[in-house]
Amino acid sequence: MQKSLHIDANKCTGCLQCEMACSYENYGVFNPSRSRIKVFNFEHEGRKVPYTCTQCADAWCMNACPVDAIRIDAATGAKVVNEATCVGCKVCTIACPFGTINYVAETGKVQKCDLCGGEPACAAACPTGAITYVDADWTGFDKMRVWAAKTDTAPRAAA
Amino acid sequence: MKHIIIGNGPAGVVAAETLRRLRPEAEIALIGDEAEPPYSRMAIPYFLQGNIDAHGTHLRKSHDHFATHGIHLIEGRVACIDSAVKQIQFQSGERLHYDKLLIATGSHPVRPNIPGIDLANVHTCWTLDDARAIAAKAKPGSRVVQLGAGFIGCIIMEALAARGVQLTVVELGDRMVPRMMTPQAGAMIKRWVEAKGVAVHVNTAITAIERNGDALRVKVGAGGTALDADLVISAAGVRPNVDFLAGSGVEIGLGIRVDRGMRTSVPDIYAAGDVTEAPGFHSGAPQLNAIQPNAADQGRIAAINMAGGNAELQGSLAINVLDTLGLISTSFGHWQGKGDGVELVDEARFRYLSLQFEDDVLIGATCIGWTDHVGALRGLIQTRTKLGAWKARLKADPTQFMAAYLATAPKAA
Amino acid sequence: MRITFKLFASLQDYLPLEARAKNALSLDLPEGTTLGQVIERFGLPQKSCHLVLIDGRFVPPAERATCVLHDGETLAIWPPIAGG
Amino acid sequence: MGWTRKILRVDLTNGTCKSEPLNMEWAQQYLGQRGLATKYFVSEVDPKVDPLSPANKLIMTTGPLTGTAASTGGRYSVVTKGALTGAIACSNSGGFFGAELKFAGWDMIIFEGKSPKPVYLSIENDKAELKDASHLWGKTTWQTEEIIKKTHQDPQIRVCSIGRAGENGVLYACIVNDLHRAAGRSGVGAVMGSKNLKAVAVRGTLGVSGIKDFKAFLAATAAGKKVLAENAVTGQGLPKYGTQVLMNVINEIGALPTRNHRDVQFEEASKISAEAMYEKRPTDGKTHLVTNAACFGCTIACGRISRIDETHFSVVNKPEYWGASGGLEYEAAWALGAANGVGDLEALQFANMICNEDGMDPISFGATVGAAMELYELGILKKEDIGMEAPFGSAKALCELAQMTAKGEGFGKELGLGSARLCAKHGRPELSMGVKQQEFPAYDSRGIQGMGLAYATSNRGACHLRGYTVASEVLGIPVKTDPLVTEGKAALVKAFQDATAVFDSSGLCIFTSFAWGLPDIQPQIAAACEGDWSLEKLNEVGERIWNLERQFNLAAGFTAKDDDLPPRLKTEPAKTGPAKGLVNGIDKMKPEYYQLRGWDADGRPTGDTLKRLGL
Repeated sequence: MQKSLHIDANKCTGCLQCEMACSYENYGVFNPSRSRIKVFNFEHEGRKVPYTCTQCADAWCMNACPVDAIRIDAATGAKVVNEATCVGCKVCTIACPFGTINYVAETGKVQKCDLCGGEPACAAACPTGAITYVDADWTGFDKMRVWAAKTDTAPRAAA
Repeated sequence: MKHIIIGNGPAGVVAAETLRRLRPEAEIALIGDEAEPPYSRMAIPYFLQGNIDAHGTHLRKSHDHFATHGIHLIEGRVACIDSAVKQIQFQSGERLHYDKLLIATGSHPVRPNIPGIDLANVHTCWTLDDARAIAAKAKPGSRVVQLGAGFIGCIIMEALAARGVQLTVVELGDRMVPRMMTPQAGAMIKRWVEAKGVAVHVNTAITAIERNGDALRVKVGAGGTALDADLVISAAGVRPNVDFLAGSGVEIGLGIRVDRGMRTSVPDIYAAGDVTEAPGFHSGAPQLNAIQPNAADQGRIAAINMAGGNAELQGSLAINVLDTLGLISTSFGHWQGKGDGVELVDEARFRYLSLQFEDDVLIGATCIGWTDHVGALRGLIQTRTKLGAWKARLKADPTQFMAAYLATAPKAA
Repeated sequence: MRITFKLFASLQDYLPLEARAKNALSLDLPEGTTLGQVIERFGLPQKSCHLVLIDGRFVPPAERATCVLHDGETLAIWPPIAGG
Repeated sequence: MGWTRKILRVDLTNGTCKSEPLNMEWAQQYLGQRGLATKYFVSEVDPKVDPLSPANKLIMTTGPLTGTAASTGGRYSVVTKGALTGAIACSNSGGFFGAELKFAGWDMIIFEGKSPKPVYLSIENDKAELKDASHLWGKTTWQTEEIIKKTHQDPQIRVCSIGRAGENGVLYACIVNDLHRAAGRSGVGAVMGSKNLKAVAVRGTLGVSGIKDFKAFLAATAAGKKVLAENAVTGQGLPKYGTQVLMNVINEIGALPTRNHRDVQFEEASKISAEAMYEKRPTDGKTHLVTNAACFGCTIACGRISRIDETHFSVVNKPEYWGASGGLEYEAAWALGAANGVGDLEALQFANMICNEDGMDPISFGATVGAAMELYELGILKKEDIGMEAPFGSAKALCELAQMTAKGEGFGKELGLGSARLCAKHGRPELSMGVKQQEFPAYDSRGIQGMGLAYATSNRGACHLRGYTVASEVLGIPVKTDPLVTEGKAALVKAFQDATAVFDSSGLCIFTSFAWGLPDIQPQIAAACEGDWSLEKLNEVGERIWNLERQFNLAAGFTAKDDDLPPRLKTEPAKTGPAKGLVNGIDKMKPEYYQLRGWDADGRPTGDTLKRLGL
């Protein structure tokens, strides 16, 4: 069974330990601005929402990539950017309707969540269980996937 | 079942792969007319800049990708289609039968009707060969005049600048990238590239190109100001490759007319990518939309339908991203708007954000200097998410678009 | 004898519903009832009985089992808490 | 490492921003943040300077653990000469601003001089510039943050700013960051306002890469987080109930200062307690509390986010106050509530929001209102003076006065000067409940004896955050001591004061000390920072900082006489509760404390002490 990141925003306190863990895991530095998971703050509702790539089935970013730089990790199902191949054209960043693949000026490449090869650092760092890595069946991302399908110009019939 | 795909750009390649996935037993042939493996024009600027070699531009990286997927690559140029007998004919005269045919022949650069456009050292920048020729001639200090500051012109600007040339850009329209950027945004991009040392003339035409010894002399504007140049690059836009369809019965406007299933007017002939005029996302009317993500989407939809499925395009949505000498800009959907929008301009810091609405739905957006989460703008437009109270919040502060997206779009499911 | 019994923070849950809003309950107890017996009667986990006060004065853990309550006293208990 | 080794020096008079290297020798002696910035401050500023003059400086400073994965590693401090007190001031704040400053590559910002016109400092990594703030002057902290983010087109910018209180010379004006976190006490916001500095807007994308040993650091911080998670206070009590859980405890032990310290117990305490925040309101069926929230990096998350009752008189037809916002914390709930005899939770939240929105320390504001209400009840202040009836318990007066003070209107002008100046002006200086002109926080020292000494000797004026012996005397952390006795309190106060100075200099939050001791933070500091950071050294650093602050105050003109409590606490015994009949025994504790500190009878560090600490 492939696992997915499960996000329960109700448990999020907005501490950003996930963002630090993500940036450290990927770049060896505590730097939320380079985190691939972002916590959004809905100040007037008192709500914090961690948000990252859903690893959607028919990945927009992957389909749009002109140079085959985004591939599926067979073990985790993650859509992974191969930095060596990415030319930095940013087409994926406007193709992904979730806004979860982003250009990094420092590297001239794009970045997105790659599930850390199956041990997501954000989930390990979350002190409240707002981010967990669980069997894909149960994830609250189901709702987003439904929505993803709706966004998809490709129809359900194709799936 | 024989599937033939004419054109090995992104639309053709994605279609071929999709067909293979859905129809493991089918014969699939993918025809290209350049002596290269399928490659991406989006990668040409990076090739020109020397960041990648030719292999880096290839759409698929492993040398046997197409062979292992049973996709038969054919190099050749199709001369015509005989739909009555379901055959295509190559220029060589050779004929091939198809059961289902996909036309994904893309587009070609317009050659403007200017005296001297055919002189040596006047190039388009469209193919890998073009790029190789330009790379050989664009030396540090070379004087380069670029005709056109549209999308293609802009994406090669950085590569030329990186090669150390003296660059002058001449654009007929009133601003840079007039077909994907608002006047404010186009002006901001112009100011940016000028500050980086590129000379930009807008509202001006090149009237003639003349030989001047080893160099060229470019006449600009009605007054006939002359610019000396070692190299002229013509980037005056592109047109669909449809000439070979004369007599095929396939209905053509500016491009091939297709329905939402990417079907042409002729049974068993489909079209996808730059060559098509597909129903627009907002208007529903046929529109050209020569952009990479669109091509990939259309290729997939066409293939699904060729395989007997039933896929439909939601409508062709213009989305664009540009990097002009480090200034990143994007535009989405009906960025021109319908009179109900909000615009934030920070001239000093080169940041710009425009959101356009119809009722409480986002229909278009333009950004400069924004790179984080911009895809969500597409998400909001494409899902036609009702923003409710968030519309007023966005009009007060459009920088909150990601929050608006998170608050409204997932709930729309 | 009657004492006032107060439970705070997470220990509120051990009070009957109607007493929770005020955090307090009036208890009728036989003479000689010890503090420890009250804790036991309400099923309060020992480790949650961190601050145990009789009329605002702290009763150390060692004395709780034998500490006899008197008429009119207020017994108030908190789990480990802090603020600032 | 741990430090970015870069200081930003901003000359407001001339409008220049310059980078300079951090003095690493000092960093080894003072660690960072409170200690290190104080070292810079006392080295550069004449102790006799008028706090509101251009010659005063204002330092915003991070610690070596700010912006790291250490739990609570998001703090910054503001060091200056306090506008309210004239003493050294160091106000510490959480939120996200401090970490962002670190991510932009700065250990501290030193502001000098005075700008000829309102400005704000904009920092994008190593790019720093002063920008015109005339359009922001007169705006609240909430508006300022919103306008800056919008004009810079960057929702991720972090902002600290002053509100109208800081502009209007409210002497206890604070600096607010991230809408409802504040460098709260001693009037650091008034100093900022006096310099025509409206805000600091920071965007940092460089991150923190200078950790001495990342592997050891991650292990040490993970161990620390485990301790916090498993501790009943930091793992359960604080996130669930927040600091306000103290309301009932402190009331029960008879140390809840009520009605300007006339009483030590408040009959309506339970109505303004943490438990009450969970009660469903009859009007809308909602609880006051919406959720808890964390500051940067904090795995405790004690912060309260609440929503006011839309039908409450204070916010009727004011939808701008209907959204969720920060509060109430214990100190604010006490100062705005019990100190004035007000038991209306919604009114407290409204006044608290005004304090956040316009940048006022709710402790000093609330306590000053308490003093004014006592003057009113005594007939010294009349209805005409105040502009309304203002007896103890008037929620309406509280809400009205909060707005008037923030805006500098009417009687609010007088309230904005603090209780000491107010009471002195009306001939009753003894009714100001504070030390060194700064108002007491929420513990009555007749019921918690050690706090009397902690208040009297606090270098920034009356304060609970310089030596929180409540932890031991009431809460049993780390060990329970008897709050009603003076014995042993001098040593307790000194130990808390020195350890607190270390926490405040590290970038961590003092609330970790409910679960952590110095042995828990020592490995985190040692893994992050080069140099020797043994426990012994940390203890010495804490003591050195305390004495450095003391030296500044002595040079500023403070004497042993200023280490004292108002007469009420020394002569009027507590009327009820366990402390009934008791006054504070400051005079018994103080000589012992001086001796333990190595100070002479006049409270001056002896030559030996200074030498031992390298001062």
